[in-house]
Amino acid sequence: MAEISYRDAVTRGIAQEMSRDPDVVFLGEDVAKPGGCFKATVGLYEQFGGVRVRDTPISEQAILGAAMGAAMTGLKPIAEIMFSDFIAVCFDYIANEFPKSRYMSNGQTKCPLVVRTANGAGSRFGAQHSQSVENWCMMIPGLKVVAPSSPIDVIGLMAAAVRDPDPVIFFEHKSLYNSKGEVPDGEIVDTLGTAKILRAGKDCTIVALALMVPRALEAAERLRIDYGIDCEVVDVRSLVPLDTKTILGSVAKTHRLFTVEENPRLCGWGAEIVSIVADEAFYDLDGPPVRITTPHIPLPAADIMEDIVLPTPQRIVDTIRRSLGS
Amino acid sequence: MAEISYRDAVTRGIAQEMSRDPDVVFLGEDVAKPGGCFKATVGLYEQFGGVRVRDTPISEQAILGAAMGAAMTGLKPIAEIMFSDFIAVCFDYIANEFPKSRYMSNGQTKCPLVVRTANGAGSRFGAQHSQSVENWCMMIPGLKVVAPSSPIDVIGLMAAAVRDPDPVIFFEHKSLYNSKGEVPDGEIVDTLGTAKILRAGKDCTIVALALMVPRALEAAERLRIDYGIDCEVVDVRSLVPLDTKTILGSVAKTHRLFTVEENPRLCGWGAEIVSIVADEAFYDLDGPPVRITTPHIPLPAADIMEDIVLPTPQRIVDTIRRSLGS
Amino acid sequence: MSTAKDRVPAGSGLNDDIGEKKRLELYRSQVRLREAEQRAFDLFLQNLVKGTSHLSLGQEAIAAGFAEAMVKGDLSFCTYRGHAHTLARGVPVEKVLGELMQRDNGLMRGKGGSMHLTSEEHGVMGSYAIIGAHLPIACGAAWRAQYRGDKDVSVCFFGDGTTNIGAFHEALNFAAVWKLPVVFVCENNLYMEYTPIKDVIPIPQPAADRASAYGLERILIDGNDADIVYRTAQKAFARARAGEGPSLIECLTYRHSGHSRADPAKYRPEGELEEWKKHDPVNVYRERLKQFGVKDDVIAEIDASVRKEVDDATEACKAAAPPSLDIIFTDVYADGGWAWRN
Amino acid sequence: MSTAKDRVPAGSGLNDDIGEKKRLELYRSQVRLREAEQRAFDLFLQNLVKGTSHLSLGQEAIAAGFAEAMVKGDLSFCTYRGHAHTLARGVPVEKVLGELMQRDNGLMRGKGGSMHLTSEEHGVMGSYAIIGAHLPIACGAAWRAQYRGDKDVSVCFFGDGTTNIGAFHEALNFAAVWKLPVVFVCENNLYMEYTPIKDVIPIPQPAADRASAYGLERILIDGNDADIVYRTAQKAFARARAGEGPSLIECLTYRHSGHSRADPAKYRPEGELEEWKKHDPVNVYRERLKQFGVKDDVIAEIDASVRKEVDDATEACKAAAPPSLDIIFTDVYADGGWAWRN
Ligand SMILES: Cc1ncc(C[n+]2csc(CCOP(=O)(O)OP(=O)(O)O)c2C)c(N)n1
Ligand SMILES: Cc1ncc(C[n+]2csc(CCOP(=O)(O)OP(=O)(O)O)c2C)c(N)n1
Ligand SMILES: [Mg+2]
Ligand SMILES: [Mg+2]
Repeated sequence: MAEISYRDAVTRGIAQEMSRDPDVVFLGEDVAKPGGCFKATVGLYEQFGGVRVRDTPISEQAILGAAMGAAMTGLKPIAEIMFSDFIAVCFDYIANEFPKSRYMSNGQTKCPLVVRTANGAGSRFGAQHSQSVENWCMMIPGLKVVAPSSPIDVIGLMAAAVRDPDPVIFFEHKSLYNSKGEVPDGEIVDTLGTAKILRAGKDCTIVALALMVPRALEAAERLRIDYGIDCEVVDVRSLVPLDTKTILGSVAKTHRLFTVEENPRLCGWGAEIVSIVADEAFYDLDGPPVRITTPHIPLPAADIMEDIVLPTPQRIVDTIRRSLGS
Repeated sequence: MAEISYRDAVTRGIAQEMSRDPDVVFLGEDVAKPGGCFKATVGLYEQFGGVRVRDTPISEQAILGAAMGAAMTGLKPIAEIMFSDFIAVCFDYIANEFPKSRYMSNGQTKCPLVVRTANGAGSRFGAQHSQSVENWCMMIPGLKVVAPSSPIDVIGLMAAAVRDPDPVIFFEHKSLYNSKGEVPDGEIVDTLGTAKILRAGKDCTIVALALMVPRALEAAERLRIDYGIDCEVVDVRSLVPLDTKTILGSVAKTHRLFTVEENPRLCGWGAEIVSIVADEAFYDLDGPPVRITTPHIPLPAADIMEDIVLPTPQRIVDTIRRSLGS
Repeated sequence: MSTAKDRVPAGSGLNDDIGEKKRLELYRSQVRLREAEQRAFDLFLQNLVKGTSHLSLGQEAIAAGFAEAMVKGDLSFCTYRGHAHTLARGVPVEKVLGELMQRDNGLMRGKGGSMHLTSEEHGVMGSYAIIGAHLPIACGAAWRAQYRGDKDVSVCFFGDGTTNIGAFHEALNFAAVWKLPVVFVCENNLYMEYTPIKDVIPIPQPAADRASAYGLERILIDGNDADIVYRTAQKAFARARAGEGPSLIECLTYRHSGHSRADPAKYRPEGELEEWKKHDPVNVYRERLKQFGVKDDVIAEIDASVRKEVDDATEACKAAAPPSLDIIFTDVYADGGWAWRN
Repeated sequence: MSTAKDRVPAGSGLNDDIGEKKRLELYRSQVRLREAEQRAFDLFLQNLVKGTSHLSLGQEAIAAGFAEAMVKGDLSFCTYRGHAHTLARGVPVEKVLGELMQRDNGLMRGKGGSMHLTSEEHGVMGSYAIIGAHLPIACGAAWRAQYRGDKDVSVCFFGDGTTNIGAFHEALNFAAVWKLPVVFVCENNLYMEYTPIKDVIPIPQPAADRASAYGLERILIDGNDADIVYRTAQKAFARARAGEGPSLIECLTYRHSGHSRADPAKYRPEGELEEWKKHDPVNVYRERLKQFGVKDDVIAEIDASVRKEVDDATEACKAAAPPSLDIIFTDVYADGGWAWRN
């Protein structure tokens, strides 16, 4: 058992899988010799050599296309897209190639690859380097989508993603790289499609992801102390497959749902979960299901502005308290 | 007054605006001399000349980037992306450039352009040429998003889009190009952000878009005749701005909501509307709000398969009837 | 107006490096592609081909020449205009026509459609309908070969218009820097959908004139002469297998039909088609065989057996069932299903 | 290891085509960029610059040379490494530092941040942080000029690494075919973020060696000599204004600092920086002035007044208020607001 950072968990997760399986290769911009722009892959080049860990030109379409071709023919590539915003320059692979080739070929082709990318706000990088875009991927049939919130989940879900036979988009949160957590020694392998109840509660369900998880937990703690409201906090972890059982089960118990997401308002994963619950658990609900999101605006750069627009523990507290009428 | 096709309405809408404003220019692949791959722009080249109506290389990023640069500096470009699926190869402009430059520059820059594109299924073109991707745009803050269902709306909303000072993504439905409708003579100008109640009803609200509108109307008629269920049908027309007033007003009256969308299941516009209603009109609802969507799969090519996966009038009828317990 | 003959240096001539056996195969393959594509067109006019279809009529020498130079294990990456390349690797005509006709005997049982022909067992790693997308994918397959020390080559076919999209550039640079065993084949048929390529490039040859930007040799050949294509392919494959990196080959050709479906191709200047038909690859090759002394009845036998193959395939497809609906929800994910939730 | 001096033909020499007035402006501009960027770095170390920042230390001759050749109405399109180009068009230092320090006096009042400097009134049409995106956008602005008969030129700056992304290729082809009045300026500082450009291209010069792929002249210049830059810019602008189309200019240079923020740039071989510092554009130009007989006190006066400008700007920024929060929800749409619903 050791306390390690979310950043180091990324390295360890990749190293665990590269050690295990010689078919795992890793490519991206400045990922090899330089160890990545977030220093999340330092040492992999030294450990696994330049044939398995490769720096590329600034050619995101080539990166994802190459990963796909390698995956189709037997390798298990991990490709880095430096910032998740850059998915926009190679979106054809995400939207039209990875997720459709197996289906279109009636099951002939495979695409076992992982795209890992730094997602989310908090670094004051402005509107083109701070977005939360996991919904860009969730909306595409044929992909799997993961976004861990803790070091142990990073390792376990990375292992699950690499071993998964389908294309997985793996969102790391920039503002979590420095966060720490206890991690057991030895191999860690988790399961895609499983949410975690991080805190049991009876008054309402808060569903959160990535950076919003610690904020939801903090809000839950304050709601308990200040208002005696007992929240259940669910870390979704995996948007596709989606663990609707855990979410619906929680709502069946608490009768109220709040989603906390960093996506801008429209068509985020919060909308999907609210819609599922509103449809399938309508009669469980004692009041409106409420989304807490970043407003539907591009992200401002300045710290004091960025801090306000993301859902904060305070905003979560206020929204839930008001909605529960306490 | 004359009956014209949806296809001809596109031509007429563009021609109306090009006649009015010399700053309106039009570019795209095979749009000028050949008149477009769907023949929706036949005659514009002859009428307005090769300086205003231009064929481009197969370079979607150049097309949208050029449209943006021209828009920023005074023109009002209309750019065609031949199939909406190809938005994936130029998504950076849709997601990161058009919608963010005004905000990032604190209001200095403008981006008054229209991207028109052929959206949707029904042509047996398979998974990469049949998608409904209006949610790819709705989810991006800073865009406006329109999808007309009738010839008159095509003209009026095209005019509104061209005159609008913001970037508008204009989704034409491939399977509606041959459909016809009455259109008055003279200039037609509509308003973005307005839904239309196409059929008044008291038992439930059906919200639909584009090709799903005629299907919703047909279902409503069958529900009336066969089951005595009186549906109100709302054509959203504009996803951003979204006419939530009309939708919420309708639900306040009927107490039940059904959305009918061609998007694959996850994170479609249906989820957004259901979430808004579930949150803001929860106590108006007498039962679960239900989404009727294409299942979350890539689209199959064969006609009999494609016909099944899109929401059909029959599926709409069955879903509503079952949900209303008739 | 000039055909390939005028625009590239000659280079076929009489030379028996290829040998009669291979020559007969090259001929049979071209006739097979010609007949199958012509049949696809006829079936389209009879409303038996649904959706769209993009024929390679007139471009058969390229598909045949490359496929004949490929060995088992080599991989083809095609576009929506991929029937010919798929057939040339040995996929049965019935499988291809079945897919076009959306029958249960189709290559992908109707799920993919004419633009996405795929047959892994024949090395056809897919047909891609978004312009340019498959060039980087072919790089990836070649990267795997390089990584594993496999000796196969990835061959990626695309059109003149494709040279202007970003993915082309990224793939060429990537392949050149990593020295990947991939061969990029530009079939310059002078047109994109309906717009002439010369209207949208600032150089005469869309691919060949860009090879130097990637440190590659300029290769421009007569794509209507299967011998030239075959020899060029062999050279490029040898280079790739030797670890010397990619090649970019521009083949001049012309499509006899419209871009897709029933496009009447009115945008072509009068006489252009006729001029090119004088340099029809099937005719060129039939004459070549004769020059080499192949007897008329040998040729006639090939023509007849191919015709029979296509006829039989057509009948089989007409008799085939429509695709079974239970495959709509299969193979979205590797577990065989489509569940995005538990 | 070689600097620009060794790698491109000489071409400055003593020649008074530029004239003393312009030369003093070129010098002042370079000193101003140097001082402002150095100050930005100091403020970053003091934790007064938030977020990220990408400096042009060592690359000043390019920004100064192009900006001095531009006239009012000409448009600049920059990258995240855009401070220098923004300042060179005349934007006050206070506005730029204010944005970096996220103050209310910043160019975009903190909404954009250091990577998105924009000042339409100075012709700075934005700084773009997605590699390659602004090349097509610059084409569009040039298209407007062509369409309207306006005589302005769009100038688009980007780095060596940017030549490998798809948008580069699409923009170059598009501009060449449409003969647009746009000038593409590649600042080859030998590195992308941390990876040397030579590791990811198969040719020596990332931009110059690709010009022919777009039918353009090969232009490779010493980007650390403002006179050469200025002359090259003038030629390209004249060509653009005459309707003769785009140019692609590769300027060899070197960044003295790391890629961004506090990057120590350990990936550079020992001695490389020192070698390039011998060819520091500011020093080169100071020597040039002296060769032309400019007196030391004139130079000292320029240095001092620039220093004062930067000092004053720094103080003004330190004293400035943080951005007011009421602009968070303004200017998403042209109506000034952000309403996506009624
Ligand atoms: C990204 C993208 N843009 C546009 C299209 C539409 N499209 C299909 S085929 C085609 C022309 C392609 O021309 P070329 O590369 O010369 O190939 P050819 O059809 O002549 O074989 C176009 C524009 C597409 N499929 N994908
Ligand atoms: C599409 C995209 N990919 C990657 C990045 C990350 N990135 C920012 S700067 C940079 C290096 C750019 O190198 P170059 O073009 O040489 O410009 P320089 O920074 O040297 O001025 C990279 C990879 C990005 N911003 N956008
Ligand atoms: Mg072509
Ligand atoms: Mg650089």
